[in-house]
Amino acid sequence: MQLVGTQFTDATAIVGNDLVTLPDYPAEIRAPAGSLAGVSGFQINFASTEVYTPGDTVQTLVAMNPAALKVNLADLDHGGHLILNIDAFTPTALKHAGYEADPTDDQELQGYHVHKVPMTKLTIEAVKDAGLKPKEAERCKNFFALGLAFWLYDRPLDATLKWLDQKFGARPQIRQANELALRAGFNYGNTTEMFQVHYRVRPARVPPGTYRKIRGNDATSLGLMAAAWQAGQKLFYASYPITPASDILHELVKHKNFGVKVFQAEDEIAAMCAAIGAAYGGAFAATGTSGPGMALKGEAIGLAVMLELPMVIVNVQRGGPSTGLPTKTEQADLFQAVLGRNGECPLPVLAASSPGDCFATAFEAFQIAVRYMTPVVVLTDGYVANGSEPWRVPRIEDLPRIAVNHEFPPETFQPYARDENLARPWALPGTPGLAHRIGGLEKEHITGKVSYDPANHDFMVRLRDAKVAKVADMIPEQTLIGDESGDLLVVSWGGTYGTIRSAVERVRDKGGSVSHCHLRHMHPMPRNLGKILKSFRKILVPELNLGQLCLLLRGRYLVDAIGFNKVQGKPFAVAEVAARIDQILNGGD
Amino acid sequence: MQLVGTQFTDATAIVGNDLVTLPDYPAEIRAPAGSLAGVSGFQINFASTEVYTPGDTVQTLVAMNPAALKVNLADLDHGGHLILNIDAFTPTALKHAGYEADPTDDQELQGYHVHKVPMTKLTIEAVKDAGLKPKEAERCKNFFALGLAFWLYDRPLDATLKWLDQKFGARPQIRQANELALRAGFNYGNTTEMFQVHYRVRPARVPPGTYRKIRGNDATSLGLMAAAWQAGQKLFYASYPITPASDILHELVKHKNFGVKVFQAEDEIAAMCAAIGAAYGGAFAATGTSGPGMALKGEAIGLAVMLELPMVIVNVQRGGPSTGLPTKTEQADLFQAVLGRNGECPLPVLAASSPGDCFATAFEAFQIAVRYMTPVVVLTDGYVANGSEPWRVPRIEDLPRIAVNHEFPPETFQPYARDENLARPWALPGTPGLAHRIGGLEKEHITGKVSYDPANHDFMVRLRDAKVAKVADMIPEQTLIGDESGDLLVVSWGGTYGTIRSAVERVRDKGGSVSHCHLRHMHPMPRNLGKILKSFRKILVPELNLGQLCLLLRGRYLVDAIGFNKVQGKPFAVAEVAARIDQILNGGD
Amino acid sequence: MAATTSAPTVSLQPKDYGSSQEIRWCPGCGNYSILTQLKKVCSNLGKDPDKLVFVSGIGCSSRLPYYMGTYGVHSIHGRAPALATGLRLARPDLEIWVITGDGDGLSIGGNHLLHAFRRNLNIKIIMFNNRIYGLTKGQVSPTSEMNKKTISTPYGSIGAMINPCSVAIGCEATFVARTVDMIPAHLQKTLERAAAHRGVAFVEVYQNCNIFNDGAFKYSTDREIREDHVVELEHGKALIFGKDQTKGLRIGRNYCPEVVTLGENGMSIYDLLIHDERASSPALAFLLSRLRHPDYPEPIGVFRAVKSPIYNDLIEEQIRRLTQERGAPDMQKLMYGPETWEVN
Amino acid sequence: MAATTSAPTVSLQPKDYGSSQEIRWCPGCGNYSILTQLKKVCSNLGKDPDKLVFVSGIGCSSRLPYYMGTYGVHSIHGRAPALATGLRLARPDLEIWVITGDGDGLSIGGNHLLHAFRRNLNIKIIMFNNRIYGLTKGQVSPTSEMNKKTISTPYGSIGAMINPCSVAIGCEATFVARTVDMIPAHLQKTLERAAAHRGVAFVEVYQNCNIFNDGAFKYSTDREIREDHVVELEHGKALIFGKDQTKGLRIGRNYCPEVVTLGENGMSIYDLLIHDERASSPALAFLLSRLRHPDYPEPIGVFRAVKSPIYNDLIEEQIRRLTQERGAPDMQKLMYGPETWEVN
Ligand SMILES: Cc1ncc(C[n+]2csc(CCOP(=O)(O)OP(=O)(O)O)c2C)c(N)n1
Ligand SMILES: Cc1ncc(C[n+]2csc(CCOP(=O)(O)OP(=O)(O)O)c2C)c(N)n1
Ligand code: SF4
Ligand code: SF4
Ligand SMILES: [Mg+2]
Ligand SMILES: [Mg+2]
Repeated sequence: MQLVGTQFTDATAIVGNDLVTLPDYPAEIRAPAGSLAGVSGFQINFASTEVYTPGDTVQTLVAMNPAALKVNLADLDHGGHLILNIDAFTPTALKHAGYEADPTDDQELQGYHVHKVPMTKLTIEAVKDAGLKPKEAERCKNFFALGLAFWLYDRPLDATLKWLDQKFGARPQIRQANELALRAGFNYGNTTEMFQVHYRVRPARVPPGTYRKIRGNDATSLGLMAAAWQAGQKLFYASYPITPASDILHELVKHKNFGVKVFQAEDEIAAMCAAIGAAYGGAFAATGTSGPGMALKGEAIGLAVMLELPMVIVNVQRGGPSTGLPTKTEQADLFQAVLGRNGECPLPVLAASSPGDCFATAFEAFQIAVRYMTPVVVLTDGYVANGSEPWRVPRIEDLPRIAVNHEFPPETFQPYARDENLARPWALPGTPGLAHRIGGLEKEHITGKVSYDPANHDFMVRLRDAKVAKVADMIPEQTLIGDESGDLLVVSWGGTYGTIRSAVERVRDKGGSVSHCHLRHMHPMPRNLGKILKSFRKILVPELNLGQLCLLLRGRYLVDAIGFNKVQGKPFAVAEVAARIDQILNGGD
Repeated sequence: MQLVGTQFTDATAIVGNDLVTLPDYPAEIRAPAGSLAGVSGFQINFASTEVYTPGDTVQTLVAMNPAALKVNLADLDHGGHLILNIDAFTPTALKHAGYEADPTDDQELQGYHVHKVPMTKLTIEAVKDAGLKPKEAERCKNFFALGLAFWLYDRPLDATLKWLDQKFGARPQIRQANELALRAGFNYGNTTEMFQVHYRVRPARVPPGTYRKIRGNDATSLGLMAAAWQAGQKLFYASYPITPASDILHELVKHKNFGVKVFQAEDEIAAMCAAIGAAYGGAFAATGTSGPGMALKGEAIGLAVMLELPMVIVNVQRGGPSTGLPTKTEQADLFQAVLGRNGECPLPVLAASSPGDCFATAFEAFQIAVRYMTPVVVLTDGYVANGSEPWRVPRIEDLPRIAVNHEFPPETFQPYARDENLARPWALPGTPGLAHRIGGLEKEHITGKVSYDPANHDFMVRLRDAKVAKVADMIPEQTLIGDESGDLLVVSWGGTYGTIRSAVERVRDKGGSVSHCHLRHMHPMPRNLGKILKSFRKILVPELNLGQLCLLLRGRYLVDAIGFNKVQGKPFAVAEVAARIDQILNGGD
Repeated sequence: MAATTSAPTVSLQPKDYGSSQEIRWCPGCGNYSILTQLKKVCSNLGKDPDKLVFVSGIGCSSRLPYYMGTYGVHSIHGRAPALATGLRLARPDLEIWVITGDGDGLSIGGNHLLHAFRRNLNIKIIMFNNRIYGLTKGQVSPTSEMNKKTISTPYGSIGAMINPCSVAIGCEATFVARTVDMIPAHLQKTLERAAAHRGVAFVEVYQNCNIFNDGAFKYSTDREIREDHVVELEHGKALIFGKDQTKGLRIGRNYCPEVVTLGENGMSIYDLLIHDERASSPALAFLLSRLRHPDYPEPIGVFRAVKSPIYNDLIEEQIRRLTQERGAPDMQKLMYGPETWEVN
Repeated sequence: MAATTSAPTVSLQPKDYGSSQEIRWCPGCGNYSILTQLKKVCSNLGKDPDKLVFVSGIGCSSRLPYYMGTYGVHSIHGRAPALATGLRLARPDLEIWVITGDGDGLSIGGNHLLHAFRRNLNIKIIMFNNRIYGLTKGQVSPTSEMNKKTISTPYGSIGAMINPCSVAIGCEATFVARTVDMIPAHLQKTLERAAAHRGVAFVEVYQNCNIFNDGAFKYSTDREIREDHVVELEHGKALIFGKDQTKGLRIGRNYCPEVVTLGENGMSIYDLLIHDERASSPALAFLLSRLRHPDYPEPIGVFRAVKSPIYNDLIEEQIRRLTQERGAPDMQKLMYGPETWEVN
């Protein structure tokens, strides 16, 4: 299902619609087909206006078996289209999915446009010339469904056909059969008179430029690479596989011809330490993981803070605590990123707001890291990382260059001297005359020697804090969507951007006095944020956690922000956020 | 030096003075004698009134060599007594300590009562009958110094003589020599006319009872043991050595006859996991460490939260970040304890306020852990852990019993069912009929089965949060020292108790409108705390960090608390806190 | 501990050791066979399910505890041996099995295994070695062959493979064995031997991941060829293998193992290596663990099985001794410490 | 990398490799001797101090980098090999030495060592084995003898001791050696061998902690007796030892090593084991690593030194190959990805 979902997304991007996707797959590798736990879903929202979310509900649901129907029916709009592979609704399958009676004959489906399609039979029939074994032939039914969807939404087949060429070039039978099934599905839609409507979605109005479809984890990978490229340096990426961050590893390892060095470490601690070693050696070093791995890295991140070396640490957040819900999304690692280490251990934290935004966020993280000589944490989440959207590809010449300096006159060199950004020199081993020793014990200001001096420790703790606070000099002022003051400000961060923005716009369109402030810079926060917060009567902070940003805003700015919290392993729905906004504007609490 | 400091402390406790000590030793095992880095100090404050701190400055300083003089002179009160082992002020030693000229002949010492005592020579002379080798004989000079101090402050020699018997019973020559040196020092004070004053400090007025002197880490050990004892259960303690927590391990391992099982693990992660395994098996399980080790335990603490098993995690805080200042004190791991894990991962956090209070805190931690089926973090710090004070020993029959239930009817047993405290059943492996599986994936309410259901996840996240919040039902209401409202409330936590209390009392004695609120319960906080905070015009939060409690109070209660922060690896001085209080009361900020 | 038990009154069938949880491994996965044999072993040995605890880390393999109707903990990645250690020390009465994978046990968790081995804790450790990360979708593992193409090594892996049995032997393990998912009788026998060992028992199971590393152990499972590629270790027996049992292993020059053909060059069974699983030095076991396909037949069976002091026994022993020496514990006295004084 | 270097013009003396930092080890500590020899080796081999990096964990031993006038990182407990791995991969031009202790390397850090070994990274790893935790004041270590009384095991330790060389050999290390702090010539020679090895080089140094474990290796350092308790390994030479060189080692029955006296029972040098550090199987090296005082003389010298593909070479090789195949990298093209469309 993930595969055909991706194909549909590609085709949709190419016709120029704006789109957002929400893949949803089980934690098991091959969960038993037909069981509720084994249902693999793929939701896509596309429109000719800008879209920010995968849609709260769906207008068309394709259910390949009873289990899929059971799991997803609740999301289908009343009056929506329900396309069923009726061949799969056998008594056994129905029982397996927990249906007492056949729902296709039932009340339950009243109010939907139900289309019963014998997809298996039609597919087998369609592909019979390809000469596959029956099992293989049957497997082509997903492409039949895809063809049907393409017809329904008027998508071109070309990209998928091209993809089939690439994918199954070596197995022409399978390639051919999938094409046959795809066309059969498309044609089925075309020729049967089953469908009352045939949608046509026009290209979205978006800024001009060259667009591509991009997944969040791929954008993160490109952002890291582009930063190294813009500095004329090499990227080093150390990681231990973990859902949903592994795809960054899988992507970066492909690009050895860019000089990218990828190291699959024995665990997350080793990955973090290897990144430190590489950064010490002068590489653009990064590491990526998810919450549990982030927990393991904590001690070594402390070392990176003490050594004051630049590197980027990506946390693709997932459902927690502990192993939690590994394949689901959540925003509950903010505290961990900002406050979760021993001692006073400050570092900058950024959060990406959408798949495409992962690029800019990763890029900016390196800009900060190198300028301030500090590790930087980038928070994305499962939703942003696995989801995809059209992305206007920046022109490389429009990206800023990242200045790196490793040269210091040996006569005056001091490893913990400071420049105007309070950064210490990035002096590399191997450089004649600059030999020095660094480590995790407290350092003497300027000389970098081990120092147990009480006043020096106090000074250095405050210096590290001031250095990170100074990052606020570099980052842009916080912007708003909506008026600069009013009844309600909705403050969000990270992957909820699209939903919250849609919800706020929906309420604004009805005349509600509400604005939207979406944070990328979690630490330090933009200098003007306090002023913004104080310009609104009420503040609402919707988060996929129990109120982490909310507590930080309250503590820092002493504003009575209230939380709107959902911890279900899935994104907000626009409607629920809009309803909450309405409620507050109407005086509720 | 640590050894004779301890002896002096013991003798002082026995004469019934209240006392507080501050040992201060280098990070090196045997730092080169005579170097500044090698100076080992021991500060003690004792009085006939209650004392809460080791004293900001000292009245009498004994310097055994030039380096000790250099490091400690700044702490000596003007007009204080300075006792020098003049034999050690050789040209080489002076140079080694960085003195250009001999300070004993210098201006620098004007204003002090300087007593030059040829301690080495006198000691060698005194012990010559014991027949030691010259090196050994010379080593007795610390006991000469101790004898002198005993005379000066009118302490009895008996306890030290008894201790010498025990310690050197097998080596009668050394025993005898040390006694000779001790007496020689005492007699020297008695017979020479060097000293103008001879102090006599009367016993302190403290509540009646049986007292002993206790070090913080020992009190923690006893508190853990007493909790298991009061539950009729066995203590299991897993730990990996780390300064300043190792002494808990060293103490507990002695008590195998109590059935205490101590496991020195291969690292902190293993120690944490072993504690989880033991708790699962029904032991009263605990683990102890310091900041860097705490960082490593983070992931496994998340598992403990998910498994909902009772255990106690002790963090003896030290100077950070990273390796930081391993032998110095700090309070900068509060964020880490309360917020430093992936996902929404709440657990109760307590902090001990003095060496003796470590007992009650550790004990209470187990009470909470078992009643609410949750891991509990206990924060102490290097100052509290290594320091000692007189402690009124509780009578075992006055300690509460801790009820433990492992029996559940198999017919109705559900591993994630809840009792009135929202605790799940502590069902032990090996029990017939209760076999069940637990793990780090999200659990279904009641059944404990793995569940990816969105609504269940949200429910469980909130349930775990509510359970920990419910601990506030069990803990006492917050108390105050001083009036219930006024101009200024000083809020402190952990090991700064004594200093802050003294400072507040000092200002109150002068009529200042200031009260003191000292927190033990860091999470959840006492139910009445918000009300207390709102009863004062201003709130000051002195902490040995950059403002961690301060941020939490601001965020939770929306009060404009301001911080007073010192991160020097050492406690506050009463005077500096009092000065800050004065300043605020006088309208400063 | 409060737990009390009564022996099961009727003997249990393999299925009685299963749980009601739906099994979520891929169809065709080698894990099924291991699970089946494990239940059979429990039944054969008449184990009390309430006394059994399965502790695992994270990975496809580590899901096993959910499928046993015993006690179980599905812990975190790599840490099962550490958790089992605490449980073992707290509870001498239980039987504890650790289930781990090649990634779980030898990548992130290698150090805990090392220490479980050297301490000789009385626990069984079963490693499902499929030479790949299954659960996270096919990355290279420390037991993957050099040059292996995986999603994380598209141009071939570059780290040498580690040999789980060599590691165990090098880290002082007292029982080390290897078996194969698709040779059920041998698997069963080997698990039974492990169950019988007092001390730490390590079993490497070659396990086929038919999704991400299909056929990795074909040479050892394919009936056509396996007898030429596998040699079965039996204590006191010569190392003979091959379809017609004409091949043997001997120690050649420089302490190097050699494959010889019986009958050729005057080779007879008396020239062959005799297996000694009880040798006090682990050197022979180590030598055997180094035999690798395709240069040599790979040994399956028990490499090493020796008696040695057991950590958890020794701790109980110390407690007993100290309790005898010091008499009944007195908490109040301990709290008073060496010296007290009274204030009235 | 931006770093450029010029070869040192004059040859440097050992002292030129020292730093100005005051040394803070206890007087009499074995670490002094190791530091001295290390500087001598650098001088003998004409190393450029600016190309040397010493990376350590935490412990008394791990303070060493501060005392070298080279580049250095005093990292966190147990993680030096991991940090060195990243540095190694980023910087093929540097010479990297990891300094670790028995606790740092084999307690908390065992797993990183294991993986550094199996990857065969080109780094040198020197383990100062004093069989105790020095810095934290004397707790038991994984290399402490059974039954050892320490502050954390007042009634005797109960976990078996681990053998660093056995572990290294079991984990595929390509160079494994042992030497002793108080035999300076041997120490120097062994460090020079390690320096010359391309790939991972592991050296265990017996090191006396005179404060917490004084005399632990007396049998190997005491001139009176050491020749009877230590056997020096030399490639291609028979294993002979003893004050008057009359004792030898051979493989006896059941592949068990035996001590024999030359001349007795017709034993001659031709019966003895010949050391082969280059054997492709690590079995012989492993067997030798098991020889333990007092049952056997303990071998010092190089157990194993073999050539094998080097992780960091292979990664460079892959980069070279891919770059050749694909031509100059084009970042813009990569960003465009497989499919783009224009919006005007
Ligand atoms: C701390 C942490 N890091 C990474 C992961 C992701 N992860 C889960 S299982 C696994 C590897 C599984 O491989 P293996 O142990 O061989 O088990 P298999 O699935 O092959 O049976 C990884 C990397 C995790 N769950 N936790
Ligand atoms: C995470 C962490 N845990 C524990 C410690 C405390 N610690 C410092 S050194 C050390 C052991 C040192 O032993 P070893 O490696 O043998 O070095 P030695 O001092 O004997 O040379 C320990 C436990 C630490 N610094 N960090
Ligand atoms: S991914 Fe491999 S190991 Fe995991 S269940 Fe599927 S076949 Fe088995
Ligand atoms: S404690 Fe031991 S190892 Fe550490 S410096 Fe002192 S003698 Fe050396
Ligand atoms: Mg595997
Ligand atoms: Mg050591």
